[in-house]
Amino acid sequence: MATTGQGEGVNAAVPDAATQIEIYRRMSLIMQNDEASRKVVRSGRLMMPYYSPRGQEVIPSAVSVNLTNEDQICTIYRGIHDMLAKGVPLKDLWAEVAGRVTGTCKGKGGPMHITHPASGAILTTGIVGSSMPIANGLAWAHKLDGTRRVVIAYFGDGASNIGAFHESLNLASLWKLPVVFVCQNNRFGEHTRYENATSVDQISKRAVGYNMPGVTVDGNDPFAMYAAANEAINRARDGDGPTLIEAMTFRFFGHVFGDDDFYMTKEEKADAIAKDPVPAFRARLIADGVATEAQLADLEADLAKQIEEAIQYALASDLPSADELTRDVFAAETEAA
Amino acid sequence: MATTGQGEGVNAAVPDAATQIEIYRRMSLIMQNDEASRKVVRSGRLMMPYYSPRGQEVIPSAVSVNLTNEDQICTIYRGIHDMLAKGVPLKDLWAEVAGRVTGTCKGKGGPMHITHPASGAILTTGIVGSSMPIANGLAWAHKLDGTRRVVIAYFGDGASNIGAFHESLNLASLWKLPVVFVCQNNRFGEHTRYENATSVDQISKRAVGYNMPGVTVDGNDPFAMYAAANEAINRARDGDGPTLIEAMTFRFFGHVFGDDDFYMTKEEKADAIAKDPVPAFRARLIADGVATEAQLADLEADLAKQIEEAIQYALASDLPSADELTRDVFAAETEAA
Amino acid sequence: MPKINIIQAINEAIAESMEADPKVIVLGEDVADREGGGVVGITRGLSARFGDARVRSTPIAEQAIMGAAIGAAINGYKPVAEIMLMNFTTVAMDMIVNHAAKLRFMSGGQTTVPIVIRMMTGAGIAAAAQHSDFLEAWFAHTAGIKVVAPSNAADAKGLMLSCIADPDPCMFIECSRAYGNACEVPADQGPIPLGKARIAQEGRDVTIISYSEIFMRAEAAAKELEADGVSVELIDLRTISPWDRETVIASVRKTGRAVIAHEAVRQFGVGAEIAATLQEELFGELKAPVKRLGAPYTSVPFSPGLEQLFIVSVKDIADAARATLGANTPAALAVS
Amino acid sequence: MPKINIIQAINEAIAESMEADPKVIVLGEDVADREGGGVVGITRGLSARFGDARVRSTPIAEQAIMGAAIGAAINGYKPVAEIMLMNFTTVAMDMIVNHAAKLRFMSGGQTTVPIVIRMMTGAGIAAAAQHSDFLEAWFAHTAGIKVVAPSNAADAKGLMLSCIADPDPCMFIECSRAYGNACEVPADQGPIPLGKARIAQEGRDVTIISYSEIFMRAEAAAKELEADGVSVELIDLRTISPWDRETVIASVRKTGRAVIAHEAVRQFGVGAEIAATLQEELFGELKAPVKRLGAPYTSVPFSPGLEQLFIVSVKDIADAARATLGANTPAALAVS
Ligand SMILES: Cc1ncc(C[n+]2csc(CCOP(=O)(O)OP(=O)(O)O)c2C)c(N)n1
Ligand SMILES: Cc1ncc(C[n+]2csc(CCOP(=O)(O)OP(=O)(O)O)c2C)c(N)n1
Ligand SMILES: [Mg+2]
Ligand SMILES: [Mg+2]
Repeated sequence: MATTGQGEGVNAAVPDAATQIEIYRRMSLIMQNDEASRKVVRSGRLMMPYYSPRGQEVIPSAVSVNLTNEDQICTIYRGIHDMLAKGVPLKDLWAEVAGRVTGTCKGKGGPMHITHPASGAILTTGIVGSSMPIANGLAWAHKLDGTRRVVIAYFGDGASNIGAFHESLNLASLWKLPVVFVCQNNRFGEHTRYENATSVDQISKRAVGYNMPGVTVDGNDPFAMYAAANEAINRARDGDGPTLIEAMTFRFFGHVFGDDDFYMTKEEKADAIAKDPVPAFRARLIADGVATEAQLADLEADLAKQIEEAIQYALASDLPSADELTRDVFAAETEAA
Repeated sequence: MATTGQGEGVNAAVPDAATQIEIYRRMSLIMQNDEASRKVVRSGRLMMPYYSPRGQEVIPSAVSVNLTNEDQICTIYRGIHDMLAKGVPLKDLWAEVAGRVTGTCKGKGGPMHITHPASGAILTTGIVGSSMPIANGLAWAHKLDGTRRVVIAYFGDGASNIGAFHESLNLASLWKLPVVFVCQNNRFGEHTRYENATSVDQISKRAVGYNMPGVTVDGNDPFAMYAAANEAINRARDGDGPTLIEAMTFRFFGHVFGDDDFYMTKEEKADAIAKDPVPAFRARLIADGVATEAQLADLEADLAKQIEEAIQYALASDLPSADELTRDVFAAETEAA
Repeated sequence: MPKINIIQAINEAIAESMEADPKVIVLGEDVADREGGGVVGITRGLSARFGDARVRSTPIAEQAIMGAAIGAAINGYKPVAEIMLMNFTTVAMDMIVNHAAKLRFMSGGQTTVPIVIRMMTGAGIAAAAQHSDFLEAWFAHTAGIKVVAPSNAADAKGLMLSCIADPDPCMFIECSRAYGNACEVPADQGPIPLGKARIAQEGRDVTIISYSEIFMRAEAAAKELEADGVSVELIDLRTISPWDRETVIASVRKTGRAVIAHEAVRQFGVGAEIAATLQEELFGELKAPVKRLGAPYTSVPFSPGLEQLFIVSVKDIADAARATLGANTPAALAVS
Repeated sequence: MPKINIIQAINEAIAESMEADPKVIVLGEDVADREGGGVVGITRGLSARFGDARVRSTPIAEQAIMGAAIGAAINGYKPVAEIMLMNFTTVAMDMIVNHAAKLRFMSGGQTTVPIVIRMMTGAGIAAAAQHSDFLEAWFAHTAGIKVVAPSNAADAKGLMLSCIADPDPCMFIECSRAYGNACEVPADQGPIPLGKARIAQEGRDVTIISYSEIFMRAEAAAKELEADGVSVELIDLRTISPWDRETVIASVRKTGRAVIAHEAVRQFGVGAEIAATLQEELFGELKAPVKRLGAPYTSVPFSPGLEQLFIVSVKDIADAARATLGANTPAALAVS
């Protein structure tokens, strides 16, 4: 049952024009938000570990256009793109990143623990591998509820070598859970090159061990990514169980802000950046007549404005008061020993 | 590179006559020791959780004849057969099982934690999956030492679903460690049927995910088991890395002594017992003219005597003195806070 | 009223909770009837009664079990998850500690994890070093998760009802040696509040504080001491985190003497927190140093004799209580 | 003598140990030079100097890392294994607790596990709830594993030398906030014995006991108190398990007052064990209740202001010390 292919078969779903523009809008949002984030961190206005998703814009954008607010995602520290693509409001997000009480989590979770249930963004975790077991549980609930809701578990290539990956894929397949495992393979885990950590050349091959469909797709190609996600999400919705998608991509700014990329060659980095998916898709939309330059420029300008407003909103917001330190430990505040 | 076959190809190694008899000797030892153990536990003379290996005699016997005392094994609570096949002396073993100070571990480890380095029996663990990561470490040491020593990691089918399995196979393949992963697939983990816990029909297929050879063999067939083990052990010795062997078998007496087997059908149990590998191999040895009935009867009688002596030795041995309770926590006894 | 033991009590509590709330679900290794309803039968009959969808046996994969429980809880279910033995929490600590315990806080109260983690443990059944540990101190030291350890059937039922109803994660520790402890449990036994200790017996001279099966030993020690004329106040802590500071402090304020006994290793154990609190709250009021009893700093040995020495005994408890009395012999106490 | 910081000190200790003993090996995520020699550079230069075989970067798989370390140790190596952050021990607890800590005991002394587990941790760098925990109390409560937490470079070097040489498993806790703490470390700095505290400063009125970066805060608090005329005896515990009972008890016997401060949550923390011990050993000799300081019962928050409130402050420590003095103001002490 497991297959490893390029995700663009004859029956591949193709996004319509409006969906293509929507994918691009989300990509542009992620890219511009990343630029703003790096600027703010560089300026020292905010202190946080910043894991740039720059270069990986396509993946969650093309996945999320197949989802509704009822569908859910679990992501990781490098997950701000996944959150934005899923629709977490910019203001709430920025306020959280700035540690403000107006943030999604009242400033207590921070960038590594963004949660916004209203948009289906349920979990951001800092522990490698841990998005997957919890995604299973969310999906189990949907199955018990008898709904057609699905869950996406995002994780990195490095995470595919940790025990939680294995336990999760086995259980999801066994219980036919409506979950899609999306591995964002950016070819590095921190400073370790894929092939120095992973014994198999394609992570999607591991799907064989769980009797689960597995596919490797070009995660920088919105059409391939859309098709693979669409197929997997439909399979999950229809009760036919999970899929493992390995989306090939690259992170332009290393592991964490400040990383100097010494562990990769200048050439491979330059090569990857030359394939920057955001301008490439932009050009294609225009070339294909799906959108005009002016239309996209407007869309981008609008996003820029929203981001700027969000930053201002965040910075103008209050910090949480001291009593928040011990609030939300339990439902009842009195019980802590 | 991964293959899933029946382990008896054209180039399969065949045990010579002496080796066949040695395999049978070990099988008989395990079977007779198991009978004695169940008798002792049933009589109440010893109190311990007893995990009978009856039915699984072939696997470690056919594996271990390919090993020397310099080679090492890690096994699990259901591992007395692995220990005996590797050459742990009966007296030391019985004394341990009886909690005596003359036991392999001074009575402090007990049946679930037999260790006897002189025979290469390094670890018996009670935590599902944990034999594998430690086997890797033992093997890493051999590789660093530049020797040709190999390590066998035994584990059950149920253990193939836990995280440690995944992490271990990935690392072993990546580092080309001289370790052989031998899964004793007896089709149940406690009371859970294989297919209710495991998403893939053959565990050996998981080898694909680690770019490692994987093979499913009839673990009740001494020739198939010998050939598969021989090939894998040679591969490991030659520095060509690990192998996953899935050896199909059956446990005749359920998970733990006292288990009433309600979770399996009478038929499947009867079927499995009808294929009892010990009398079958005995008959074959005689039919093939490899051994005579009298020769095997002598061998068996000798083993029976040794087992009886070991039991007497164990029961006549002293219990550990009270000071053993806090000894061996650290090398220096004074340091405990 | 017929007596029931702890196994039956927990089974009843789960069954009643499932009956009352369709969101209560059960998962773990071998928990469904097809697999026997649990190693000792705690969940027996539940899948037959409530269906296979709500009572699911799992692979041997504790991270997957806990993840499934946590995710389902976030989405509105109330999973009762079994980790067969407490030592196996070691393969699922990330899920328990970094996720279940912290998600309410990290999400600013948006996601909550109302799960119960049931575990069996305890020395004395020849299960040796990897299957016998009491690890409650680890979880008590972890903010955001409650820790409960009943000693008798009525408490087991009432506490399990509360744990399942609780909006936050609870660890429910079952001692294998206590399972058979039967008592009369009213058919309408309701929830017993978490965080409230039980004064099992009032007394004047010394307070003995304990929980789980060791509490049964404390009871026996109290009997022995009473025979000697020592009046013992006996507290079953029931909930270890958050523990009932008020009840314990009030008791020791009255008696002036305290002994704390548990099965876990004494060093850095639960007894330390209680003793440290008492010396702070009752400085100058204590008539003797607070005594802590626990296992020696070692692993659980297999050999049966050694194993018995590992576990705090009735005599250890009685002796410790006597030591707190010092020169204040029963005779002296009688006149004081 | 040039000053070096904790990063350099640990690097030197490992390098010297590798130089002296070919059995010393290093493993962990990104530890080799190709991957940068560790997140903060602790193992930088080691693979270049001692070869890729002895210094290996691993996949992100902490059970595999610990298993590799344990197995290699059983076969005669002395692995120094990095678990990048202390919270990630939660995915390797089985290996650490059920195996590394217990194998010597379970095997009756036949197999031993001389490994060092290095971990970074600590709040204050905006890493939030899953990357900042001090979990030393868990391991101190586990028989068979030593726990060390240096506060300065000289101690870091000497303790690391001892941990590597030690025949048993050691957890070596590095606080990210303390890495920069530089001091003069003699080129021939030798091993500092495990289990021995350091009296950093002698004093008469109150003993302050701490370790890791909080010790630096204790030092600052001591300065403040001295300025007020309070004479502080300052103890850096250095080894948390087994801790130096003799030194601590002797000091508090002299001063009659004690404050214990650590970063971990106060409840069921290391401070509890020390306070419980002191009240038992020094009953009637204490002039005030032993004070324990630690984090409040909560998770490490992200928001920087809250995060600072999470960590015990210099003022907290000074205030606690003053509280133990009660009516015994510095003036009163001066005449007593
Ligand atoms: C269990 C665990 N081990 C180690 C880490 C430290 N760490 C954080 S991110 C990371 C790399 C993960 O790589 P990958 O899964 O490929 O994701 P990417 O960062 O490339 O998106 C590591 C090792 C962690 N967070 N959790
Ligand atoms: C981590 C962990 N979880 C659960 C258990 C309880 N347990 C002991 S044996 C066993 C079944 C293992 O099945 P399998 O791996 O097939 O080995 P078998 O007993 O069949 O030889 C289970 C669940 C355990 N020992 N360790
Ligand atoms: Mg990556
Ligand atoms: Mg099995």
